[in-house]
Amino acid sequence: MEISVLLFASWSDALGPSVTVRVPAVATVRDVMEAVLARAGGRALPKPLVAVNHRYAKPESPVRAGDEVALIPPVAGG
Amino acid sequence: MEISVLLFASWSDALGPSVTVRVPAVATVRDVMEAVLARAGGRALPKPLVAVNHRYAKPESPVRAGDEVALIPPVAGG
Amino acid sequence: MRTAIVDHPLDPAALLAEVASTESGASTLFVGTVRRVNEGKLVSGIDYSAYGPMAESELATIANEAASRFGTTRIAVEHRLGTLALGEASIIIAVSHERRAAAMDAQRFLIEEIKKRVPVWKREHYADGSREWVDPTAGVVAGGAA
Amino acid sequence: MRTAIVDHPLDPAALLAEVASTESGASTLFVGTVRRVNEGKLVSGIDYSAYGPMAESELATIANEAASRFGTTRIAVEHRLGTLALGEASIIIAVSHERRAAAMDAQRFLIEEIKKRVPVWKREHYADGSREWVDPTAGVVAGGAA
Repeated sequence: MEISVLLFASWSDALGPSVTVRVPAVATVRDVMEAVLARAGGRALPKPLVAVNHRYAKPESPVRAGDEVALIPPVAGG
Repeated sequence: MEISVLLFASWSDALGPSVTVRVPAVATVRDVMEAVLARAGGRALPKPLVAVNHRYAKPESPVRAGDEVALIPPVAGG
Repeated sequence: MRTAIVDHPLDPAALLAEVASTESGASTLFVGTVRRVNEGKLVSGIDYSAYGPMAESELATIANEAASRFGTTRIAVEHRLGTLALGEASIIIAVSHERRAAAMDAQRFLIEEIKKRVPVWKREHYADGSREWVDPTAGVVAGGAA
Repeated sequence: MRTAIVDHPLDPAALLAEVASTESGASTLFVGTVRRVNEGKLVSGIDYSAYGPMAESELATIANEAASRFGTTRIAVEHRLGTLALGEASIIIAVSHERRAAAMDAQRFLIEEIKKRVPVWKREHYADGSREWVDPTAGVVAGGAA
């Protein structure tokens, strides 16, 4: 299936505000992350976390068609 | 010598804003405190500290003629 | 750095502005207010009184201690005296610092030391018409009576 | 209780008033501001951006955690986005509580959790014209690159 992944900060600068990646029909956060990392090529970008439907998700969490997936680079709010 | 001692809060309510007590010419904070306590008689008043010239003083600190002496009941500012 | 014992209503925004600086990453404000219920009793107001000259010098001493301990002179403290209604502010402490942790540490140090050391007293007025001097040591120190 | 991501200048006095209550003995305000110097570099301003919907939900979650952990719902938090000049406030946290210790504990919990979890990013503009995304984990985590 295809998953659109939202990108922010330095990731957005490098790859645009989102990328669409292809992952197996039964996929995890780790699968999505690896597919996005492949797009980053050799660029030095800070290690991100992943959010699914606005919540931080573990690498082994499932990703389903229609989920809102986002890469969260190190946050610096406050 | 005579020492005038400033009183506050419940002590002031009980004995007025100041009392003058007689202590030996070479006197300590403890001497002054005891003289004031004698004035309080049997009244239940909260245990005070003593300040000499606007600083908290130990029982063994000297008190000299002209010092500004005050009884400081438990403080409750803030 | 400024500390004062005053007899007018306190202005939190003014104190915050007073300590602000482009060198600071964080500012904190502590506001102590008159609470409706204390120790289970309904409070209708509080009279604050002080041993004025000593209260001023002790406040200044505590602010100096905070400055050297936490590394900022951007400190402003005002303690109000007189009769305060419910919800009114009796003290405002403003601290500004490059680093947030130090700003918060200084805030806590200041209020705790002020509560312990500054010769200010409060007499609570209760809804039933009675009044009482507040003694934070009552029930803590055995045989507190003179 | 109210948390918001906003794009207008913040008003500390308004947030303080919002949490005030005659049930409270203490209110605290935390204000995060744009600092002139960061890591030795001269800053001229900061762009704040966010993953909006998640930032809002994460802020609300943290405020709920603070409420149940410290026992007060009198919490207001605003985080500002956009381009901020030196000295401008990026975040204000207001907490009011019966007890001062809990008000201060809640303040610290809120800012520390927000810094760790809310998806907001800042790009600092430096006096030399350069810009950089701030990465608080840089130099902490080995091999941080993707």
